[in-house]
Amino acid sequence: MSTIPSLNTQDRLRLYRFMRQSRAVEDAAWALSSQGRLIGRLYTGHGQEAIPVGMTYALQPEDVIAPMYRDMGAHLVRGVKPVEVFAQYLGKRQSNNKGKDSGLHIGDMSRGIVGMISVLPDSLPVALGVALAFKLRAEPRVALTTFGEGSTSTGAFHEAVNMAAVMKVPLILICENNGWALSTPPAREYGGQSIVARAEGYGIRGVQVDGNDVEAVYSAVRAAADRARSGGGPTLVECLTMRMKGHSIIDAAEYVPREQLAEWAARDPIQRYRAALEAEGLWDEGQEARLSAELSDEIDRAIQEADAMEDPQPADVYEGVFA
Amino acid sequence: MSTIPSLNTQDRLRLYRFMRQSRAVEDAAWALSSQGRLIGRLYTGHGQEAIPVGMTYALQPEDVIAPMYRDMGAHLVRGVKPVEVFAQYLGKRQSNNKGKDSGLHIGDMSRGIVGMISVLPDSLPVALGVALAFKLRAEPRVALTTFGEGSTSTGAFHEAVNMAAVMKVPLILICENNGWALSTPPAREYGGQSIVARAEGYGIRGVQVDGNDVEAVYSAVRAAADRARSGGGPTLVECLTMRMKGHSIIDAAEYVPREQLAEWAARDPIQRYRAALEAEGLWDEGQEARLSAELSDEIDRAIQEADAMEDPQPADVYEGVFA
Amino acid sequence: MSERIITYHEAIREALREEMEDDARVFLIGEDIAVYGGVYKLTEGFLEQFGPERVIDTPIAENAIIGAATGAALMGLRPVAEIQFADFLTCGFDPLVNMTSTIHYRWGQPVPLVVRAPAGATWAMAGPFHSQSPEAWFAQIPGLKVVIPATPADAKGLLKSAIRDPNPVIFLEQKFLYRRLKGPVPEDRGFLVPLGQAAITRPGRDLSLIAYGTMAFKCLEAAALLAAEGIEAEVVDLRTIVPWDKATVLASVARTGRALVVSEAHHTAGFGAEIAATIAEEAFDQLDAPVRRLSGLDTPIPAHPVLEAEYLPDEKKIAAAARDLAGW
Amino acid sequence: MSERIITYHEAIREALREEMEDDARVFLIGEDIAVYGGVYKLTEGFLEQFGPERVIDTPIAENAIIGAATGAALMGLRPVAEIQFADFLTCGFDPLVNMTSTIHYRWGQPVPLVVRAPAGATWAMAGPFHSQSPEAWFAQIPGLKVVIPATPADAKGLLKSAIRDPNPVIFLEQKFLYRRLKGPVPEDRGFLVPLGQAAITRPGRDLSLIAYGTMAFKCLEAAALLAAEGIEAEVVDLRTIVPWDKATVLASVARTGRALVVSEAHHTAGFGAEIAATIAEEAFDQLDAPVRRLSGLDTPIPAHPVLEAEYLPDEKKIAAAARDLAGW
Ligand SMILES: Cc1ncc(C[n+]2csc(CCOP(=O)(O)OP(=O)(O)O)c2C)c(N)n1
Ligand SMILES: Cc1ncc(C[n+]2csc(CCOP(=O)(O)OP(=O)(O)O)c2C)c(N)n1
Ligand SMILES: [Mg+2]
Ligand SMILES: [Mg+2]
Repeated sequence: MSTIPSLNTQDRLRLYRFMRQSRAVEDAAWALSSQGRLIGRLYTGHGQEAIPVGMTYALQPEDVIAPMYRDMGAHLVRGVKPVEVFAQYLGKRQSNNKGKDSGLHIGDMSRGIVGMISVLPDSLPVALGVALAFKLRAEPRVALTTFGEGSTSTGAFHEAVNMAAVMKVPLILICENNGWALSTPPAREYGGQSIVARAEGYGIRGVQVDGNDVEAVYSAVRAAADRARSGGGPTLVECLTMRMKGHSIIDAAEYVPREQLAEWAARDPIQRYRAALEAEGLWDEGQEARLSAELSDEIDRAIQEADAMEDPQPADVYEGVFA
Repeated sequence: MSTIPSLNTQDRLRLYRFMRQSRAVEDAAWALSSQGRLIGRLYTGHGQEAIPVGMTYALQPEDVIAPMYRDMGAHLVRGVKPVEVFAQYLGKRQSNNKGKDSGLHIGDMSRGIVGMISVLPDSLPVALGVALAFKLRAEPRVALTTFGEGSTSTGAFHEAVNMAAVMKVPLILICENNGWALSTPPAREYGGQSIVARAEGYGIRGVQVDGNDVEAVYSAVRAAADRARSGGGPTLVECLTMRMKGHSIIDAAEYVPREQLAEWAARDPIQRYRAALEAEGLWDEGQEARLSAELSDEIDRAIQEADAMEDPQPADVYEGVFA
Repeated sequence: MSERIITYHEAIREALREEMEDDARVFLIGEDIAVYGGVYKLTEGFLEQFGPERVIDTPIAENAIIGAATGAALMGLRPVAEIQFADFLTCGFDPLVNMTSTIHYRWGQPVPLVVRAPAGATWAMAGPFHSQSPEAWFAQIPGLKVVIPATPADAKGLLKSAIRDPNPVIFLEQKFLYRRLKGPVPEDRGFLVPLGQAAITRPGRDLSLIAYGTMAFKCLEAAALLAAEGIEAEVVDLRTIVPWDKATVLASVARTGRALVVSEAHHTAGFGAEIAATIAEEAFDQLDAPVRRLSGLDTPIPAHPVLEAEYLPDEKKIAAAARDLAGW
Repeated sequence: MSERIITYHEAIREALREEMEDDARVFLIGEDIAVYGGVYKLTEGFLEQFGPERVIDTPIAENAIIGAATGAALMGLRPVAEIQFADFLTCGFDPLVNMTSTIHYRWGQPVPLVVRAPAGATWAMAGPFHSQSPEAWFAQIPGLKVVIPATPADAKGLLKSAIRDPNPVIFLEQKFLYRRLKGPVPEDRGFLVPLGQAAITRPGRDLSLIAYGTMAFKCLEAAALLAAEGIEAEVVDLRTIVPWDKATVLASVARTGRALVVSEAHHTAGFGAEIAATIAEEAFDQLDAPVRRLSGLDTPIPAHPVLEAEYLPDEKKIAAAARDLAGW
């Protein structure tokens, strides 16, 4: 086992800020979507913020991520600005998808982000290929991809994980097990005890972590990355968490028991981390108030700026089918 | 654990005969194919005969099998006559596939056989559906399907096994791990220790057996069937064996180490069973000679009869696209 | 026959419900169709009425859904599989193409199953992965029937026929029409629409508009615009893509001498090409003008409404193309 | 330019070998391609020459092969993936349709990869699962180029262009031609055939035979038969299906006034329909006879040679249809 260098205060405050920023951006997007102002459906990562933030923070800039639709924090850590997120959500001409695709399907190789598509979990085999490229070129880089527990039922999941295991590529597989796949609970998605229980069958390392503990996620991914970088092959990291909103903004999620929500609300990754930081004297009410003001200001300006951007023109539709 | 009733002498002699018959039919087919007389490529189960014979013998007539291309013995146990096999191989008009498809792609619901296709392992999800039908109608029947270890790398394998586990359908999954998937050895197909190592991850029962021991296969499948019939869900049975010929008749299999072949030749399932029966005084040279004569006679007549059958007519091509 | 005015969506619900009530072999299988009632709430209440043995939620596994439906069909059941969006049929493409469609041809066993999937664009900015119209792929595969209804009555009558058909049928529901289109549907439980028969949904002498699904509906709107200008367009709604009703199409073109084939799928190698090529070949002598096609673009289907509008044919574009053709 | 006479198979080997020698980014990935050299022995010796890092045997996992090639292409490599038979492209269909083909349109990143697959029938009774010609599916998908060479020179020159192209290219090798067809191929390592240009492989004034792949070859044989009867058929070999060279086709039809489109894929919704519909629409005034199509049947491709012969177009059937058309 490699030893994970402990996080310094600055790192920890940044982890906290990224989670808060992620929540704030998604809250604002939720409000916009409720007003019917977004292009396409909104899917958010409410309650799961520790995973994308912790995992991305654990990587090096030259590593590549292939995140899923709930991973706002992954984009923010990678330097995607809120204004870019809103431009994307509003389908603006200068946005990442230029209005051609919607939602968090942001792809940008200059920031090492592979853009996802709706079909699940199609980023996984692509991330395998990214990791394969690193291996073929003997670069000390890793690829990381995320997927829900429901998406592990697919053939794409299996083919990619199995091939990654055989090829021993530097790939980190993050399962965000958030208790639901749309309306389907884990017991209707898989028969085993957990997703991580599959790791042994694939001959790869598997770890299960508290997905609402940002430092636990960070440490697990950091260890997986060190291992992958030194030729140890893929690691499957199962992060236990809970989807705190509906599947998308139009899903009232009546099928989710109230108690389950209440139980997990008490474990909110942001509140929990704030409490920990406060207990250690690293954070206080005043800082919290300043952060709130700062984020709300940042987001207001981002929305304004995005809103002012140009919409796509009809002729744009013809551009870019081929390189 | 259920107790498997022990096989009586008649059963044991029948198991032996079916294996011998399977080998004899495939030897004859090999000779015909070498003369260029068969329609399509020939793939055989040389060295693997204990698996299809043992597993099919362990089932009830109302159970349904979805076998693969090496499972000659499964067809014979189910009552498919050598003449039907040769008619199929010769692409005759009265054959099961009427010349439209070739090889051991025999399908016949009256005998509970689902016909396979070349794409691997596409019988597996279909067998899942057969088992689902049994469950939905609360019938005490089981479905069984076979596949090579290489075929477990596919998405189709995973989706079907996972869904079978979730639905707890009466399905027996037989992996014929014969050391090679065309030119690819197990270590290039999967990273785990074995195929059966995956069972736990799926939450189903898994057993590994000596696939060259017909009674071991019989017992494992009998137990799996009892369990499935009483609502216990799927079992994955990994049968360890060896492909003793090339992948198909045109593959000289130069990539297979001679020692591996020599090692497994010593464990030939037919010779081994014959020795066991002889040791117990249930079989002798004279019986063996009579069986040889009988089989060679049966097969000669079968080939003659099949050969005399009509070839397809051009107009036949238009028939049967739709029911 | 007495009728009610119901939505396309309700018509499909009715077809499913009646077939399940009348035939114990019929069952539903798909993702989120039971507890949730389906992403379009099409099977809401079915779990309560028919129980978990006949309304089956599956893991996310389109290949296994198609395969399992095929196996159940071989055992004499009548599965109706739902694929959440037609775009995800790609994930169950292999068993459909290679296994399900070829069984009867190869060994003579009927495979009575229906695969339902919401298809087509113009659904609230659905974007590239929730908007596709994949009928041409399936039309290329012998052994699959393909049905695309354009009215509530057809949706009901064709779905019932599809469920009773002994062959695999791909049933592409038009999500644009689900709640937007209402129409008369006969009360009679025995009401069926046979597969393979086109309908002339508006007669006209000047040119033939040939379409299916949402575009058949848009053609009617276009025909109304054209009528105001004195151009009488005949609208032919194919209803079934495989087998398709050449005779009705050719008879219409023989009468009008002009054909515009409209489809929202991508232009190149779309099913519209099959229709146009057939007309051009078999009605050569009757044509007063070239057979025109109006289709979706050869681009992914964009999310932004400005781009989507440019992508899709609509009543105005249809009317414009028809006007052009009428004046040829 | 000096030339040698080599087989179609050897031409493909050369293209792969030269591109790998000249560009370190090019690597091969697929099932049984390294140790075994591929089921058609096309990459025999490559493992020895280029090592296991550039000639990669994979598990049986077509979806992951396509996905992995896509990911590697995003990182600047130039993967050439082999799918053992085009029939198994169904298993990697989803990533091709939804992921690989849409990346550049959606977020502007080029995806330079080639998917090679042996396609087509007439391969020693290969039957329904080793004979298909799936080009029409891919032509329906915006963002994929589709190439189907009919001569050794084209096989080499087009494959080299495909590998250098910044887009995903489906390269459907014609297994019928692998070892049956020999032809001149330039020595020059820099020899390329651009994607998207058709070739007139035989000039003629009486009618145009339009085809690609094996059928382009069969059309030449048919043209020879026809010439003996005094009918001069022009043969147009598309070479690339997407993008396809309308201009050359339309110019040929403008000269001859008659077009027969030949394809071995299933008739309904095959790519032949696209060609025929386009000619009918855009060359309406120049046509002296209806555009005819001769295709494979709308049945699975049968194994027995008697049935397969009935399924497939061949030089005699082409000549018969052409004779008919010339006399129209
Ligand atoms: C192949 C495929 N099938 C179905 C869907 C529809 N779908 C979208 S999200 C979803 C649930 C995903 O659940 P999970 O993987 O657990 O991720 P979560 O939404 O819980 O984060 C489904 C079924 C899809 N996108 N892709
Ligand atoms: C989806 C798919 N990919 C590739 C092939 C080509 N192929 C035929 S048999 C085979 C090897 C199968 O190996 P295994 O599953 O171990 O079975 P075995 O032949 O050893 O009995 C391959 C790759 C195929 N039939 N289907
Ligand atoms: Mg989930
Ligand atoms: Mg094997």
